[in-house]
Amino acid sequence: MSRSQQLYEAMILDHNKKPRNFSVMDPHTHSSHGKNPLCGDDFYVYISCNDTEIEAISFIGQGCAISKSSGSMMTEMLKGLPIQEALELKESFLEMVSTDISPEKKKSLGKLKVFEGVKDFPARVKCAALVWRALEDALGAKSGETSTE
Amino acid sequence: MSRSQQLYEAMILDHNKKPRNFSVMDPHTHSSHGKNPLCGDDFYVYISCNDTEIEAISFIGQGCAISKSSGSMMTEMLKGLPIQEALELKESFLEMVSTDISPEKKKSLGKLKVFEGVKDFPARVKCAALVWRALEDALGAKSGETSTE
Amino acid sequence: MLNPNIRKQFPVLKHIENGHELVYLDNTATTHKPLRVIERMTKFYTHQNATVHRGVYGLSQSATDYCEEARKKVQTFIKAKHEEEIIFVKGTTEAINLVAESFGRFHLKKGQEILITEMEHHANIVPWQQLCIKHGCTLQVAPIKDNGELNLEAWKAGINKNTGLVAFTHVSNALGTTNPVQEMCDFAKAAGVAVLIDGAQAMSHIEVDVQALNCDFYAFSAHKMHGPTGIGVLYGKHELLKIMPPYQTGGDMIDVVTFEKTTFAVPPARFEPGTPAIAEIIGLGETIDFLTEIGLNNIFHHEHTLLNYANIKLKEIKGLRIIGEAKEKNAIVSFVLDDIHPHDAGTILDTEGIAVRVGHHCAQPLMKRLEVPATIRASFSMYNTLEEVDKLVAGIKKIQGIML
Amino acid sequence: MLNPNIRKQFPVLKHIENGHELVYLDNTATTHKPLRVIERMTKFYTHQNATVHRGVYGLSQSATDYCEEARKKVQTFIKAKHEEEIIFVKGTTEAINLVAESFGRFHLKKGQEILITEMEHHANIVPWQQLCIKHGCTLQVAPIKDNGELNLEAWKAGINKNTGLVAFTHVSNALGTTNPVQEMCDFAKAAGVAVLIDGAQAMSHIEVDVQALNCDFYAFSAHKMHGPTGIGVLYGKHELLKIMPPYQTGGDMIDVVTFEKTTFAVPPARFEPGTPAIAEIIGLGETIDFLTEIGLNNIFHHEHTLLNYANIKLKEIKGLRIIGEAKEKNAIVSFVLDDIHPHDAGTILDTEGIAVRVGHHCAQPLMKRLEVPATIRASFSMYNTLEEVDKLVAGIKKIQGIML
Ligand SMILES: Cc1ncc(COP(=O)(O)O)c(C=O)c1O
Ligand SMILES: Cc1ncc(COP(=O)(O)O)c(C=O)c1O
Repeated sequence: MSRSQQLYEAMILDHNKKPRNFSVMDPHTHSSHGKNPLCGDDFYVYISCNDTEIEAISFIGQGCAISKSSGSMMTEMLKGLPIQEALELKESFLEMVSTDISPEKKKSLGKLKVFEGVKDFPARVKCAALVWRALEDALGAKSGETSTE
Repeated sequence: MSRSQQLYEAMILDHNKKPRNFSVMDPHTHSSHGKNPLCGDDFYVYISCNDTEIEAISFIGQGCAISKSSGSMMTEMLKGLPIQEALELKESFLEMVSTDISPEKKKSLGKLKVFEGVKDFPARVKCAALVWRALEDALGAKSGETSTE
Repeated sequence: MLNPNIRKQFPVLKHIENGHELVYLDNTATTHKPLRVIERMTKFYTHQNATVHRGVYGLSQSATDYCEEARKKVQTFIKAKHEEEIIFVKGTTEAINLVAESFGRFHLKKGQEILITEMEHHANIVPWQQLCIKHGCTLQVAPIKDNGELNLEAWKAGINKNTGLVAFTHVSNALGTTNPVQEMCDFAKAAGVAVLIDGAQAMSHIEVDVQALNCDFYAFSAHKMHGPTGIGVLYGKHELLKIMPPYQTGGDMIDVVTFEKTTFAVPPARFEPGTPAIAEIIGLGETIDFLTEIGLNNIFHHEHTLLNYANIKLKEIKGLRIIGEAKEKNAIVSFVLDDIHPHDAGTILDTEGIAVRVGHHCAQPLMKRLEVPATIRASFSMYNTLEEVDKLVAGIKKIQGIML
Repeated sequence: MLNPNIRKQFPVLKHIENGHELVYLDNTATTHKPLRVIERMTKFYTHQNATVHRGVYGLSQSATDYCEEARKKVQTFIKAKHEEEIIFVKGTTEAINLVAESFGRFHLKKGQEILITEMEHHANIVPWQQLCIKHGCTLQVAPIKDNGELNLEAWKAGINKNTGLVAFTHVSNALGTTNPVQEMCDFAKAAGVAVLIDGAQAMSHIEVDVQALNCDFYAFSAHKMHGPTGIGVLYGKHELLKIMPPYQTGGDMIDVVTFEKTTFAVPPARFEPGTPAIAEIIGLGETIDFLTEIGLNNIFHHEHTLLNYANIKLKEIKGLRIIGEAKEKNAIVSFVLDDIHPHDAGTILDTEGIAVRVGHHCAQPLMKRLEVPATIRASFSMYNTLEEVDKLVAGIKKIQGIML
């Protein structure tokens, strides 16, 4: 398997071609716009949550295979999760795509592990991180815009 | 004789210590202010001339040995000279301090030949030239300021 | 084609990227430097280092001479009339900022228009926008055609009695389009309008004759013409430079300073405050010698052979669309692949050792106009080969194999 | 004293000037570069050359990493809190211009005062004068004492409720005076006034801790600290940088560009438009490693041993007067000779292979204050020796022999 095939795992390619939860969600309780002006990645993340839990989540926009599949799998994973857990998952994900992490943490990421290869492509870390940063922003104090540049 | 002794000929040192025609001349028909901001050389040249001839000439100011002795010897040489000849002498002088010139031209410069060594000191050419540039300026269309930087 | 031995002047081409010998096709972003340029700078730093302008001592005098020789080389290279018309700056970006500030502030009046084109690099857009905000001018944008050529008629129609300055690129970095700069200059100058040309992508690829062009300003960067980083040139007509106020101020550009008032030196010193980029200026001079020895015509021919071959080969690939097919082009090919994002393409090419540029190429408005978020761009230089074009084509097929 | 083997890092010191081995005493103008700095840049150009920021390919990624590592090295070296506070510029001159324009335009109000000192370099005078002209501020100048020290009481008295900014030099290039910068910063910050320090002559000679100083801006040039030409640094407090508008505009400092509007990136990118001086930034990083390994304390001790020895030896010469005898000084000695113009002295020293600086040292107002048209200045660095001081003394005697 070549280096690029390691990055572009079958699951990533599948989510890129058929992104899940790929739509505007209106109404929503939280949202954010994440963009990466340098390469043109540009996504909106929509969340509906009650005090503790993410009830629904979707995303829409355009970008590379890494950013789009990252959005698709993020929405799949987070639906129904307690907000606290979602934020922990985000932390672990961001850690995994930029450095080596412990086997336990990796395990907690479930199928998101397919993004492990990203850490060997420093220029692409921000692609994988984009929707997660938008999530962080949406759930954080300010709901607004975010950028990974 | 060392290189620096070649530059600082006895005659130059003498004119530096006892500059001739070193005074303001008032009234005068032409004047110019020549300065070299980088090293602080700063001289005024005053000329009284009729239609064709330099009747009187003086200079005043402060500067290094090369610029001051150049002013002193210039005024000595030019007094009573037809304007045309003065300008020719100026041309020959400026040529001599920056490049090799023909023996005839050199001869025409008389005792100004002591400035020949200047051409081996490119940083000092502008010192030797300063008062001559002021002369050119004074006799030229505009009487005003000149600078060799 | 040029003798392939020329590659020996560029050891970086032997760099191994991901197990493959580097195929460097990002010459539009920056070019590689020949050994003789690197060696010239090393020699200066190692044996000749000193500051310029001020020293009475020999070392400083020589450094000054080297820099002034470099200025003369630039003058000759772009056929400027006076060496005082050559101003050393950081690069194209600074050159354009200098003109926007110094010429713009004092010679453009409120209500006047500045005409640019839809294909400009951000460096030739944003400084004018800022100027417009500060001085109440309006930015006008001439459209391009779908093939990436300037719509020349629309551009001409964009010039009117309110136009204070036109600024356009000689060669588009994103599309490769070579503009009809002579015709544009003739037209603008006939209308009495000041002209700035962004020459970042022209230098070392095509001959430039600023006197024939009759442009007022011409800007370029050394690092894009096989010269060092940190240095570039603003050419300006002497008659303008001499009435323009200084841009940055400080040492070496002054005549007399008192706390009350400062009078400024004549150009080029007026526009070169502070200690210049001495080693880089000397390196640029050496670069020009190098280019002159090879001959711009030979470079042009070599690069266009590559361009033509790439055009043929790339068009054979299904699902590939070339963006920008102007009749007159430099050796730059921008393209997109169906259903594949340029960023993914770039990453996969990198794993094959092929360096291309993907993104908006600092030309976001152009990308918007062309309705693509980004493109993949391959750009060629004197050291590229036909085999490298083949490798690019194979790389693209590999991308499609993985992604589709 | 430092191990004399250090001279091996500086082959230019073996240069033969007029039959004599070079005695380089013009370190205030520019310093020589150690081999390892030169080699680092050569290596980059020869094997690692690529542009930064934008490439998806490995070579460009590495170039970006090298530059960002250099930024971190600068941060550590001057003890800044955040790496975003380090902005790469051309040099001290550009750094001060940037602050005058970007901070000055938007944070200084009409009628406010800018306080400088009588000992400033033109680079720390003229940009403020220009700012005052443009924005209706007033330039105030704090006096110095006859011994070349700042009149600290007068300076403090010069700060009032209208003072918008104080700008002063850390070390005077013309006199060697080291200002009490900590006390000055404490006083100015207590009064709520913004502070810019011109650090051109401090770097590589004394330790700088911008957080302890609590200054808002600190400017310096690499070429004066044994680094390359064409690169320098502006340190700015993040809280200020992040609200300051851009200075120059172009590529790589933008967020989104449309023809209608541009939004700008966060610092440091906002202040670094265009392709940076990549090789020079990397060279600066290597310079800092070099300096850190030698140790600034060791350099300080070495240079001050030379200064003390020079002071003793020069004072023994009849007809020599030292200009500037502040208690706290860097290793810079300015002097004049009775009845001998500094320019003639410089020329004669040059014929002996001794490189000193003569002139006004880009400090015309200071020369006026001291009532000298120019001075002769010898400045010492880590590679100078006691024997070189002896050669200077012998050279001065030779001057007097010829001229008097
Ligand atoms: C005190 C001081 N400030 C500013 C400068 C200007 O530095 P640069 O010419 O590198 O911009 C110098 C150097 O001459 C200096 O000595
Ligand atoms: C057409 C064009 N203009 C301007 C620039 C800016 O040049 P630099 O980054 O060297 O200032 C570039 C380079 O990216 C360019 O391609």
